[in-house]
Amino acid sequence: MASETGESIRPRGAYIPWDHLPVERETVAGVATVLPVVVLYVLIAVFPIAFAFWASLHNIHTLNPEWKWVGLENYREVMNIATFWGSLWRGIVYMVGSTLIQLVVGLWMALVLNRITRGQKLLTAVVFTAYLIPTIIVSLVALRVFDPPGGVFQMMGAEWFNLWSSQTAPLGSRGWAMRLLILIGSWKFAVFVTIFTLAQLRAIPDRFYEAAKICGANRWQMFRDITLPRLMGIVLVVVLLRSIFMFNKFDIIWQLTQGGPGNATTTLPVLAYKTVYTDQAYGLANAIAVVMFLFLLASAVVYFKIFNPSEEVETTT
Amino acid sequence: MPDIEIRDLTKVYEESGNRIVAVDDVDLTIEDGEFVTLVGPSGCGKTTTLRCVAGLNKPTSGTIKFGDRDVTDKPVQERNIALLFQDIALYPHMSVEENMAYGLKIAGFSREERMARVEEAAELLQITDQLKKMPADLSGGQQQRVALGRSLVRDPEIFLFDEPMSDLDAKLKAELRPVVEKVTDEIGCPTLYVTHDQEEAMTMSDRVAVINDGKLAQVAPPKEVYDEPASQFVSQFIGQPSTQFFDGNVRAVNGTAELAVGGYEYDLARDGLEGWAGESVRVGLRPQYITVSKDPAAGIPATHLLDEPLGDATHSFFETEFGEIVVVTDPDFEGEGKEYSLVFQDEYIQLFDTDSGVRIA
Amino acid sequence: MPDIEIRDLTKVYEESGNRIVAVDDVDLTIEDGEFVTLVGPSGCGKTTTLRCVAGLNKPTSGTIKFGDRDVTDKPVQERNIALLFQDIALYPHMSVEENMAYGLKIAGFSREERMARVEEAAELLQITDQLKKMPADLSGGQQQRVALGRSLVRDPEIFLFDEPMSDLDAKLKAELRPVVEKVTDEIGCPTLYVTHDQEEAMTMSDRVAVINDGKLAQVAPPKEVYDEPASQFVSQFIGQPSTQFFDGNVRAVNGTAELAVGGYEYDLARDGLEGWAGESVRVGLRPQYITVSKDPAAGIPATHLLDEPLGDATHSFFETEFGEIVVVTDPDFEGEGKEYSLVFQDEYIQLFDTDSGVRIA
Amino acid sequence: LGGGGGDGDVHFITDYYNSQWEQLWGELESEFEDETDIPMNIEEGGMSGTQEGRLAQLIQSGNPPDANTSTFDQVADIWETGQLDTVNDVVSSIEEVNGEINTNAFLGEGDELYQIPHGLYVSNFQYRADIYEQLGLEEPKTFQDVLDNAQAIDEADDVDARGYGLAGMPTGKSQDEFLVLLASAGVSGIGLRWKDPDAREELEIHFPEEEVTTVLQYMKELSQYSPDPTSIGWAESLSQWVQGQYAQCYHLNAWPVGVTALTAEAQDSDALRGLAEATQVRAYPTWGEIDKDENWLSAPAPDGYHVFSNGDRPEDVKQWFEWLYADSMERTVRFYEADPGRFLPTYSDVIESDAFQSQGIFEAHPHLLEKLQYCQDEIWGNHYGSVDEANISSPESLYMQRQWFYGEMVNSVVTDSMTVQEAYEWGLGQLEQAFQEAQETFG
Amino acid sequence: MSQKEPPGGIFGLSYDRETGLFEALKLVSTAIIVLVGAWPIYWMTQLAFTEYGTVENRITVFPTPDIFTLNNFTVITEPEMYTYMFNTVVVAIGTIVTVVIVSLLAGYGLARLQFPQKENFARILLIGYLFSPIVIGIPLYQIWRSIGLLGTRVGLIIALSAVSMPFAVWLMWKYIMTIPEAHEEAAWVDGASRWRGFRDVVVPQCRPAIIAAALFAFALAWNDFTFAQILLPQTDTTTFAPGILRAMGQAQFLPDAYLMAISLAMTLPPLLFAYFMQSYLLKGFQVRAL
Ligand SMILES: Nc1ncnc2c1ncn2[C@@H]1O[C@H](COP(=O)(O)OP(=O)(O)OP(=O)(O)O)[C@@H](O)[C@H]1O
Ligand SMILES: Nc1ncnc2c1ncn2[C@@H]1O[C@H](COP(=O)(O)OP(=O)(O)OP(=O)(O)O)[C@@H](O)[C@H]1O
Ligand SMILES: [Mg+2]
Ligand SMILES: [Mg+2]
Repeated sequence: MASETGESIRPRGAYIPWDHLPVERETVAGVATVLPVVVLYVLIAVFPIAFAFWASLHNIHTLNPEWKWVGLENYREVMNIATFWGSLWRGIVYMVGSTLIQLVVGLWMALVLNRITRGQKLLTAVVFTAYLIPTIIVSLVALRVFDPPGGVFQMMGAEWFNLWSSQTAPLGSRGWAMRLLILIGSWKFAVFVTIFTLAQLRAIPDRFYEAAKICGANRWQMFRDITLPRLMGIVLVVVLLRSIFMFNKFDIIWQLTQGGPGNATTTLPVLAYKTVYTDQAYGLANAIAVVMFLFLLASAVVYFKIFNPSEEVETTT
Repeated sequence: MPDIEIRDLTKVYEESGNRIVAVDDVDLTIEDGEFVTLVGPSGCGKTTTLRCVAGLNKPTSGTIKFGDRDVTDKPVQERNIALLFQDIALYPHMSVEENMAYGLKIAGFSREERMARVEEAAELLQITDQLKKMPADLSGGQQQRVALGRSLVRDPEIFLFDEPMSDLDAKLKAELRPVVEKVTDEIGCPTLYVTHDQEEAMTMSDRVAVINDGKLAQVAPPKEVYDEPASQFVSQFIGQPSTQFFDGNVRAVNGTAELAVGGYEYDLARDGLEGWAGESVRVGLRPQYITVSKDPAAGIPATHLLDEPLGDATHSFFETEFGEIVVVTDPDFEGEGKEYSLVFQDEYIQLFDTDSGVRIA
Repeated sequence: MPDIEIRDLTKVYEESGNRIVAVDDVDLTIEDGEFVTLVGPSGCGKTTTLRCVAGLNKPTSGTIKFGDRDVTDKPVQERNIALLFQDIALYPHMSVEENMAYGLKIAGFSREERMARVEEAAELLQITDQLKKMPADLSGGQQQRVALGRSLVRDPEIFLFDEPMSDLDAKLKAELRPVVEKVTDEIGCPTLYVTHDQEEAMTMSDRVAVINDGKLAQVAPPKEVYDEPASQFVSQFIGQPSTQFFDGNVRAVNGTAELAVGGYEYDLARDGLEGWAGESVRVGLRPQYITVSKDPAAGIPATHLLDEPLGDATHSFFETEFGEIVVVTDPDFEGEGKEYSLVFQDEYIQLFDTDSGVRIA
Repeated sequence: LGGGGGDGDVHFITDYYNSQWEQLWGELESEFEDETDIPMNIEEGGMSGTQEGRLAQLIQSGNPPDANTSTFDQVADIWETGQLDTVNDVVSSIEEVNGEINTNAFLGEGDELYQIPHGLYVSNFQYRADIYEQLGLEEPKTFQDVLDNAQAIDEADDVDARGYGLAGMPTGKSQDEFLVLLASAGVSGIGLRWKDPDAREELEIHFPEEEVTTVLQYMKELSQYSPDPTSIGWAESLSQWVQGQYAQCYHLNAWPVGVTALTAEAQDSDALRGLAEATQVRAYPTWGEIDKDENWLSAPAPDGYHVFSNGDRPEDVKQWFEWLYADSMERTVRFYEADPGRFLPTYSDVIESDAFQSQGIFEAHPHLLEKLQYCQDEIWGNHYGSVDEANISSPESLYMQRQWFYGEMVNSVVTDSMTVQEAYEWGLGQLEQAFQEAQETFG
Repeated sequence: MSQKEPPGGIFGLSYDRETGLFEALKLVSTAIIVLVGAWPIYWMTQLAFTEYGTVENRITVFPTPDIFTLNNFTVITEPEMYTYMFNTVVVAIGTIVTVVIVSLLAGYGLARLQFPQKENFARILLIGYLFSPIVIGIPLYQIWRSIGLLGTRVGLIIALSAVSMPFAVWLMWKYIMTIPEAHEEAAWVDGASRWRGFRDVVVPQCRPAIIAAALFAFALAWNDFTFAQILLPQTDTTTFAPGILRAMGQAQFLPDAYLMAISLAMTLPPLLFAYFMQSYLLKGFQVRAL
């Protein structure tokens, strides 16, 4: 167990050549504490990423173990796949759309949950549950309620709001699939925003609001001048995380629409998956994955440059 | 500017079935320009009173008027007050300047006017070179100056303070006290200053309101509170080291009242002692007015325990039949654990009812 | 039990390229059973010194011995010390009892013995009925008592305190001081007590070590530090209100030295002034030894600014050619903004070198 | 715990998996292990679409399974890259017990067999006789009849079921349905034909615009009367049939009947028994003017086991299959009992055997046996192989069948992602590209 | 200085009216949250208690006695379903424990010990999130196979732990920084070793952060589909999400009502978790991590 090395005192009598090591004892202990993390990280991130990059330089038929070196050929092909740019665009639509909704709804829920007095605990629990239940359950329920026979939302959309005909399956319709995916994803993941912002809201002392009230501030002004700035740091972080997660989201899309109808909900992860298993092009799929990664990396760097969430976080602590 | 009139103010907290009477029928008027300090031990209801005046709490009963205006039910935003908190509520995400200008911004002042007023206040408080900093970069004392400035610029009708200095150390407190006085003078509005530090109360106020357990015990100028406390509680609370207490008996001797404490008798020429002959009373005396005699028979026998030399005086602790007694002795005194006796300077003796603690004479 | 010997202790922090000399060549011996207070302004290196003694920091150079044992490189666990922190470091997740017993548990004492010792300490500290509570339910003063108790039960060889009372208010401090003294007496080991509050230093210590900017300025018993400060810094730091300073000149008149301050001359029969004829000196005088005269010509002219009545005395502020001067006046004094003059009681005058601040006479 | 590609044991992935299969496999596995000491590791691969993923994972990690089940076209490229082993010996011993293989579909080149066949899939049309009767509908003879019936059912107020269950998931059933409809319309489903029908040496693309667009258009119209086609694949179509969600569909053998019958017994539900009885099986109607002799269906798709030559224990797995099928007719029959109605046995003696015909499920549902026999005799017998040159079995054609763009075309059309014309052009492009690849690989 | 009239509340309302409006908004908002937030859970619950045939064909809002049934829940007793759920629980608990232990250690190291590059180390951790989980399937499969973790619950636990790790480590790091070092030093003074001090003093105080990290790990493990799908190919070790999907794929008959019933069973643990742990959880997340 690594923690044993975290001990700083020497057992009396026993000789441990701590003081003769070329590095400080504390350094050794410090490195030891993060060693398990490093090992896990190498296993789960470094190695697979390196593998994916290596694979992306080959032409690989999925059902053939032989790899044919093609260099950057796959990357050129990625740029030329008809569906790549469309998928990138849909991925961005999905990411931006659902992140925005999650942000607004999540923030709003946090504000409400923070203020209600009765039933707060129960309602908070129910809201949090949305984030905790397996995605597959969300998909199952969504499939049920949007299914034409017996689907309550399908019925409401058709009969109450005239959004679609009573026979249409909204999740199978070009016009609605993406919108509904965004909404369903937001239902589940807005809570992520709520959890973080609610925690921050709870940490804002009343005295700030009292001081503002004394200055004559109304509720909007208090929200704008106290609540929002206090939340800014965490909101920036949450937006970043959510954007990344949503951009990479695969399971819920696959479960609900498999990227369809047509390509209407094919985002890059879905495209990569289809490229592997439907087009049998494993090398190409890895090239798509690497491109996705680079895209996210570049976006994250830009994001940090513009907003610098870490600094924001520090100054408002 | 108006005065503050607090009438029959009562505030009861209901908490999980418990009724806590935090403020009990308090009556207090603060004249325009007057500086009144509300002082009392922790939990006695000071903050609650102040928050009712500010409008942050709703009184259970009673009224609060600013001049002619009954504000009892007005929201805090409409009261035009300034309030300084114990935990300095500067907005951590705004610079000092923005903090100070915030109230003006809400009130809709133009940028220039805001800057001008902030500049002016900053000068008064000597924080001009701190204006661009963030609150986190300031020391506690500087932060309270900024908070003061924030109140100052808004030119409030009423100034309220809730232990603004309790987190500062003695040196900073001493430094900041004159600043607070200067600022409140400048604005010239009625000021209610809450503290549990009797030194602050004594040094800054026009009048001191001593509150205990939700009830006002005495409202009077500082010297009067010190010299003529209305009750045992006030006597003990005001003054450092605090008044020492003994048990005594009043006897009628030759038509005048005489006080017997531990075998010694003091001839007190006071009014109001007539009815008390034969009764037990609580005897209070400030440690400055107790003399230590080397002659163990000269007064109440006392065993020396401990000296706390302060340089210009020493606090000496003695064990007596009345418990541990502190006496202020001269700087060179060293008791060395010997036997002494304590002699009272009888003109300073205060007498209190044993049960109610009310001052008798 | 051993004494503590600190020899040539130096501690340098390297921080992003900066070298901060926090402790500079400090030499200090604390005898067995002695109570030494390390006092100085914020950031002067008190905590650093103490942490080196405790073993929580590693000295850059110098040695620390407990009796004959050189502990300089020993980890804190092997030093058998007790340490009280400023931010009362009670374990928030353990009850008072568990907190106090924790050290014993580590040391492997049986449950019964732990309980017995804790019981005993709790009695001494009068916290027997708090034993089952959690620290969060206690007041600051009670928490420090528990912390004291935690140290007490372990019967340490060395007792260290780092501003244990700085978060408490004046009343609680006064209450706790005798308790601390009782406990350290009880254990009877050498004690190093760090504070920036000169009152604590004065009242509790056998000797006071005044430290400034990492260097020891004076180590002496409290009275000596108060009456015979070794430097301007010590004079100013010790005593409240602090020593007032003026600019003066030494003149040789008739073979004896004479001091001129603002047009007034004082005849000082002091040794050591011989060489200073014609030089400027800094003149220090405690506010108790300055008399206010209604005659504006009797001394240094002074305009009254403000009174802070304390009951048994008043602190009066005056504007003079030497800046703002505080004088301790009698309780009834009311300056009312008039003109006065300040008269020095010349036997108490202290003289310092203008540049180095070293005491001359 | 057994690792997925567990080293040491015989790793066998199969989509013959439901609760009956699971139990059966369990029993057989322990019996076999007791007898031979060969440890078995039977993994459920999931239906087409999922199983490929699993296979890819295993192959890419250099650890292929020892055997799997699928139709031959699904392993065409595995076979082409030399990863499959011949199974002639196993098949001949099985034939001794169960009779000759009764298909001439592509199972390997020349005399080499690369599949141990288990059963055949015959494609057909299924409908609910009870609803037909209720609405007075006639059994359809042409595509147009199917469409008219679908409309009538869909519009009938007192019928809950939708008119047709059209598969529109991009992979899986939609592909099969499209290919069969094309064949019924008189063209080779996969869009290839012999350059010279007599020489049968070289294939060429034949994807006639008119026929293909007409079939696509037909499917698009059918989709109007179907529950969300994008959510219908093999599994969904069965489950939804049992739940009575549609009245007509394309399917294989008497699979819907079998599943309904099984569920009816499991739940002891008379309603479901009724539904099973009411499920009728007919050859898929043709394109009106074309008679059944012009149907381009050439042979039912054989499904069975493939042995990987680079697996850990190819010989042991062959022993396993021999043990399974060549032991006795009784044991063989158990496989068909596990999933009744899904397969037509490939071995000629099985279906007529007593063991087969006396299965419990057939006693309860004679209708089911009848339908199976009907599939074999009537549909296979009369509707397959009528056009000689439709038989284009070859590596290339197999390779083309495992492309998913056909299904994707259907999907695009039913979801309005493309017009029929666009879908055709897109599909043709895909076809040309894939065919070129096929020629490069197999040519 | 001129005295201005006190400005009004939002939309020029008086402050009292503003408060009234605000209360009304709060009420409406609460209603909406209840509707939108709780609704799907309610719907799932009521469908789980309704006869499956009815569910497929009609919209019912409440399982009235004529359509009420408990039969749907028999699906839970089916051996494989039961196995899936059991495995999910095992994996969730295992992941939570691993994540908590490892992140506590690393968080402590980052917060209290000096070693080179530690801040950069923490930053690099987060880059791992930029890679889409579906891509690491095959490499992960190979790594796990070569170290013998394939198809074991332990293997999935490790993978999921690794994925939750960056976040948990950050959280723990920042949280431990808020615990005064003096607490630990007091323990050392009492004679406790660093390890003992960590165990007795730091760990108990990290409870909110532990719960927050645990929740994060739980959400991940309970949710996970991709990794379980890849790393647990065997029915007897697989977890709920891939298991149920597999069941749907293979099942020739699996009505939605059954799915709702089993979903309901899987929803209860998180609901309880959220109800009883929320205050700790929010406290843990108060640290402005990242
Ligand atoms: N929100 C509240 N709910 C219930 N009881 C309260 C509340 N606020 C204060 N109290 C109780 O009312 C009494 C008076 O409290 P208050 O804060 O006014 O005292 P205080 O004099 O300001 O004390 P301190 O010097 O500690 O600030 C106390 O007993 C306190 O416990
Ligand atoms: N860990 C550290 N790294 C760098 N500099 C430090 C560190 N600790 C203290 N210092 C610096 O060393 C000097 C002495 O600090 P120290 O804490 O000993 O002062 P102190 O006398 O205890 O002050 P206070 O009264 O504020 O507690 C200060 O300038 C401080 O900024
Ligand atoms: Mg208060
Ligand atoms: Mg310090």
